[in-house]
Amino acid sequence: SGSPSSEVSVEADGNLSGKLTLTGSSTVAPLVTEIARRFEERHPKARIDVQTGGSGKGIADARMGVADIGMASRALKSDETDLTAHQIAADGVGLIVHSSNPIEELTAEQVNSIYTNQTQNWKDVGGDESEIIVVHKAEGRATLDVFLNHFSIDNTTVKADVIVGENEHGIKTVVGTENAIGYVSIGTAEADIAADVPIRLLSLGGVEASTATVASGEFPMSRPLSLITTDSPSPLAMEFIRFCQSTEVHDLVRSQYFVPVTSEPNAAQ
Amino acid sequence: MPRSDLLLMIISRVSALLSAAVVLVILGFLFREATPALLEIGLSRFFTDRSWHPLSGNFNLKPMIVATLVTSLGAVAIAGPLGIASGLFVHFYAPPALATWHRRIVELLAGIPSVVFGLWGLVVLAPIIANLGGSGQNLLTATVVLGLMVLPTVAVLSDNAVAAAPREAIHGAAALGMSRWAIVWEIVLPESRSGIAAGVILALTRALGETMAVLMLAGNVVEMPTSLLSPGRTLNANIALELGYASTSHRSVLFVSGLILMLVVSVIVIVISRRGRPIR
Amino acid sequence: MISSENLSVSYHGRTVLRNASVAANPGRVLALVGPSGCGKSSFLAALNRMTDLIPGANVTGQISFDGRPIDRVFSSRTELRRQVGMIFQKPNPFAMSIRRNIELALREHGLGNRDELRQITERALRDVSLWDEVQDRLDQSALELSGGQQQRLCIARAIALKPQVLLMDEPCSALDPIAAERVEQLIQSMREHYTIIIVTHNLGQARRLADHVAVFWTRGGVGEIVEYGPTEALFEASSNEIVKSYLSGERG
Amino acid sequence: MISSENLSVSYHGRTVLRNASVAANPGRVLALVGPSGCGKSSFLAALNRMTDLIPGANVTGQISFDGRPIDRVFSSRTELRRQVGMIFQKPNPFAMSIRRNIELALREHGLGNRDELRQITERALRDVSLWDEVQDRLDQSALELSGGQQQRLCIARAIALKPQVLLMDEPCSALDPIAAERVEQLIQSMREHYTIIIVTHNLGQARRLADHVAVFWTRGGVGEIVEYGPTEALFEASSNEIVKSYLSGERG
Amino acid sequence: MSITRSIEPSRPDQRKHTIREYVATLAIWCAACLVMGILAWILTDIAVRGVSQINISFLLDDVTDAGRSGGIGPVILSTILILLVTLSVSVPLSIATAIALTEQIGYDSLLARFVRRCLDILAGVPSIVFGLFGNAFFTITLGLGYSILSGGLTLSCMILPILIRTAEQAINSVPMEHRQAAAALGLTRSSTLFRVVIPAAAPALAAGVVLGVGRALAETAALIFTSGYVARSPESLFDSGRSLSVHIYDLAMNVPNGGARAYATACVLVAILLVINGTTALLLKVAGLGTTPQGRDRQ
Ligand SMILES: Nc1ncnc2c1ncn2[C@@H]1O[C@H](COP(=O)(O)OP(=O)(O)OP(=O)(O)O)[C@@H](O)[C@H]1O
Ligand SMILES: Nc1ncnc2c1ncn2[C@@H]1O[C@H](COP(=O)(O)OP(=O)(O)OP(=O)(O)O)[C@@H](O)[C@H]1O
Ligand SMILES: [Mg+2]
Ligand SMILES: [Mg+2]
Ligand SMILES: O=P([O-])([O-])[O-]
Repeated sequence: SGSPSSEVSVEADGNLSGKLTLTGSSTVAPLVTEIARRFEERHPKARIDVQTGGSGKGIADARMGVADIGMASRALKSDETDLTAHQIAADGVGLIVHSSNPIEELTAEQVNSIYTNQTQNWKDVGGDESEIIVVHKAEGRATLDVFLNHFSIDNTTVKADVIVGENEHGIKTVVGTENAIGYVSIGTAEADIAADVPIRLLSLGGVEASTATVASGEFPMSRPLSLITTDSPSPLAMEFIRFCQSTEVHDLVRSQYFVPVTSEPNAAQ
Repeated sequence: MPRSDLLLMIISRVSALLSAAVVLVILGFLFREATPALLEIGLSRFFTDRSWHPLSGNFNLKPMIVATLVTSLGAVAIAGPLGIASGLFVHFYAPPALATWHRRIVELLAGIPSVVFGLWGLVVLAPIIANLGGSGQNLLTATVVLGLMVLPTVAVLSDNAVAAAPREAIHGAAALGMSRWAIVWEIVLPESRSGIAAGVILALTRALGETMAVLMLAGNVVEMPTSLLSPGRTLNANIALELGYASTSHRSVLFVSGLILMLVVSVIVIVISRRGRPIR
Repeated sequence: MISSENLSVSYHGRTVLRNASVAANPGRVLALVGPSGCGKSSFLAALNRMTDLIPGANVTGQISFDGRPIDRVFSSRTELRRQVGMIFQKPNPFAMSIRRNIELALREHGLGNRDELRQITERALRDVSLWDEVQDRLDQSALELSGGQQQRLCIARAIALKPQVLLMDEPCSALDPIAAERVEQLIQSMREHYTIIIVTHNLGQARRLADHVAVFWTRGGVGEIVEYGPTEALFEASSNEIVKSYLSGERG
Repeated sequence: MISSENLSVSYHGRTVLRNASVAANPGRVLALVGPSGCGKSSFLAALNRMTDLIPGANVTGQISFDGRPIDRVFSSRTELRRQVGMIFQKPNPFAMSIRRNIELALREHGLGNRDELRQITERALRDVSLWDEVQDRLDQSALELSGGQQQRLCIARAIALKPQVLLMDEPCSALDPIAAERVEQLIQSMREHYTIIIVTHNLGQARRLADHVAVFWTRGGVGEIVEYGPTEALFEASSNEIVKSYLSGERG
Repeated sequence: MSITRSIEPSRPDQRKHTIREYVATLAIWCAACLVMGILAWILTDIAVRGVSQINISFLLDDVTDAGRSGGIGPVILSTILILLVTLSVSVPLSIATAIALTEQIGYDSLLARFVRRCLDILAGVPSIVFGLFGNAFFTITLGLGYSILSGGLTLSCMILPILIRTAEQAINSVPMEHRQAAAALGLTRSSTLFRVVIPAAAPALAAGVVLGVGRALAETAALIFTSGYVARSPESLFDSGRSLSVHIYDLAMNVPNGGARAYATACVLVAILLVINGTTALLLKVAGLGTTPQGRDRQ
């Protein structure tokens, strides 16, 4: 995803004007909103409107030209090659349980059998005697895709007790139900754990689930957070994407509990 | 006809048609979006498929239709009696000061966003109902909260309807030594029947149309519910959950569920308003 | 005997009737006369506590029944109103069938089985000379009757309960002369068994019907009873100038 | 002159008045009398097309004004009703201030500036002897007036418009004798300038006021005019048995 | 004509009626207390969790850190603008439609029945479908984009059935005598309506509008797709603006640790509602209208 034109920023810092509309992933939107604020401070005449709606909507809107840039919390699929993804951060998907649950770690087989209803009680996987409440994501969610892919589960075989939409919905459900298990964005979970919300992230394949392990690339269930454009974005869009990928916004990425990506060529400028 | 009357007639009729047109435009829009799925999949498969897994080509909407009906009718079963009682309370039972307060409170209830109801249900009510088993996110929780949400609709319209009952008749009944409840039951309720019925229908349709709170509370599992404690997904919740992410064909299927919802609403509205047509 | 002592009525703090004291006896008819707005209807409404239903209305003073405070005699408002019936100025039939208009209160007070109800209904309708006009449409809505018919129905409805006291607020003002005369006759025939208080603007009627008359008048914006006494004494030889001039005008 | 020829009124297909033909002349008062329910109010309502507002009402026959069909004389229903004023049996003031009750229609018909409106209002209220009672509460709600006061307000409201014809449906039945007499006097004083048709149950009033009388009667459930003629001729020497017996009963 | 007096001293039915009276009274009081109790519960819940966050700068400041810090100034402004657009379109339209349904077309005419049916169905359109429709129609087809105008117009469609229903009822409850009196004075239909009927119906009309405002303020799903998500102060009606309820939803469901701010925003929303309801009540009182209770028999 090379985007060579750096003229805009060199010659016109402060003179950049126009309006950009971004739509898409609810995971990415809060981060991009913050970046957009900073961008607008630098370029007072530029307006960046960030809407939400979900990754699928972001991709569709970008393709149809309804939005200048889409946002997605997953990699592009094979039938989406007409678009270009510009990764701006990374995130992981982690399993969570209530903090009163003694379980520390589950194997891939255990997760598989819990979600396909073969295991129905915590004591069968080494926990207390209580029924397992399975919290699952709605079909079509980026998070769900990542989860199903990682554990090679066929969604039609999953037997869930609660199906949630947003990450916080999943977390609030686990908080309210001591014997529940769910999976959410690690960024979201860490932010909540930092605020003393009674949940715990489970390790996966021996690797602790945290932004640190996602950053180091150790954590197996991770995903890119990207901005999506068609092949010919406007100069303003290009400049904004460049800004999102630059080190200038790493503090913002971290403050939203995501992992900055530093390897992008543009970031070096 | 004087010019002002003519103008009034034209403006009001055009407005009426405009108001009616809104629903037609919405229906047309839904049809347009749903057509690809209807042509490709056909209507019957929405009822005969094994399950709801749109990405795997299974499109059974039946459990969602049932969940939608159960939560909405349940909500009206809760809100109806409470709302009518609240209208009667204001006019016939409450001391004047309390009546004013009660009214204010009910009006306030009308404006609390469904997300706040959902949040309250999720954080406060669901853990309580979880004591009955499961996660507490089930049809019962959704029904109760939905009932509270549509309660003001019934209450406010009942209040208005009761207020419109002719005072002479009420005084006449009182003068015959009829007790308070007898006056309410024999005179006031029959007189205000059409207004109350309107409130209940409005509440039912509102319950059918509510999305956010149900999404947050019903558990959203697409399975034929076996009891009120089963989780369930309503048609709206389904759209809200999946639409943001749905690709073209999946998206079209979601519009089918929107369309089905509207058909359900239309049938209910037409059946009920046939039966409960006010006599004038 | 029903009597009031120093009865005052106010609406939202504005006094419209002050210190009204009268008594009405069984077998006797008391007529309340006086110009419009002097508080006759308000007085009547206070007697069977209909004022409780009017927002802002406040009643002070004493009402007695057979010498005992009315609240002690009757266990409840409903019992009071059953025993002290009322007929209003504007006809107010219920929006239901003619038959149910009459049966409703009867059932409510647990009077009679099906057959008895029929009989009582017919009796009451005959008493107000309405039977012939409505007997073949008893199940039609009472609202379709003409004003006069409606009022007679309301009277029938009240007397079907056989109250002890009957309060009538211009019961004939909506009736044609023939029907009005029938009601007058009815009142005459009922007087033995009831205590009747009637508000009327028809002084002739007051004179024909009443044993006692109370004349209301407005002074300084507040209504009061300026004279109260036996009918003939008042009509023939009132010492009060106002009363004299009012009653002498045998007009209307 | 306003006249009807073969006027019939039915409600939901049930005829309640058949073939009524009468005429009323300027400077003259026509009284309509007859027992309750015989279609007097319906007849009156047909004259200024108020029947248009009653669901299910249907009117056939001809109404003429000065010999021409009424629809041709008046450009519109509103003009017709402005010129043919009406007062109802039940007082029906609007739920607004006393002043606005009167000014509303005046403004509507573009009569008068602010000062003139005040004068017309005062004049009208004085004409119905209401001025003294309400002059210091003109801005209070008309609904707080007593029944009689309300009715007088309604009359004031109608005459403030100075119509050509005045239809009155028992205008005095809710008034006390003094007010009723004032209104009678008012009608007397207005008769020179207006055509007045009055429904009344008070035969004395009919005799005192009216130049002509039309007697309504119900036959076979349908109302009709059984006799119509000069007042004295009818009262003194009617050839019709029904009319004779009805008018002779100078009761009520 | 003979009248036989019969006062049975104590009838069994009478006792049955007394019991029925107690039961009915008890039931009504219980229901009313339940309604008030639950609302008090919800309100205290919101207040306890949110009120401590509220101060002047919270009300005025810009949104920062996805809502976790800063204030909700722009959100309040957007909400008010959306509401203004909504009401200025829907109130006239609904009153005109209600007039057509009650006074113009005739209650049972084909057209009236058709319009009424359409509105009943409209009342049942899920808010999410309104969102989709508003997005497709106002935002894209009419080219209004994500804007306050799109959101306001979408909400107008949504609250139309409530407004029309209540307006219809309000107009119908004005006694026939008023219309007759006005007609007999030669008032045209339009002045009868605007000078007599509508003023008399004003309290009930206002109650309907309050109900509609409540519904509009509470709406989330329809606004996400139309007026959008942007938390910057709008500069015109064509700018996108985030409403209070969308802000609450976002904080509660999307922003980790946004709960307290969500509750604080909910407090503000409830307070705004209180102000609107209070102002309406006050206005009606000043206008000398306002519905008084029907007549409670003091026992
Ligand atoms: N509900 C009410 N609220 C306020 N004032 C009232 C109310 N009812 C009556 N009044 C006032 O009380 C006074 C007495 O009214 P009331 O109806 O008792 O008179 P009345 O003697 O019956 O008159 P009428 O002969 O016209 O029926 C009047 O001035 C009237 O305006
Ligand atoms: N709106 C209506 N719908 C149906 N029937 C009606 C309606 N109004 C009146 N009637 C019937 O028409 C007949 C005539 O009524 P109308 O009111 O004209 O009589 P009236 O002579 O004025 O009686 P009153 O002296 O009692 O006022 C009555 O039998 C009445 O029941
Ligand atoms: Mg009176
Ligand atoms: Mg009549
Ligand atoms: O909203 P998502 O980031 O889960 O696609």
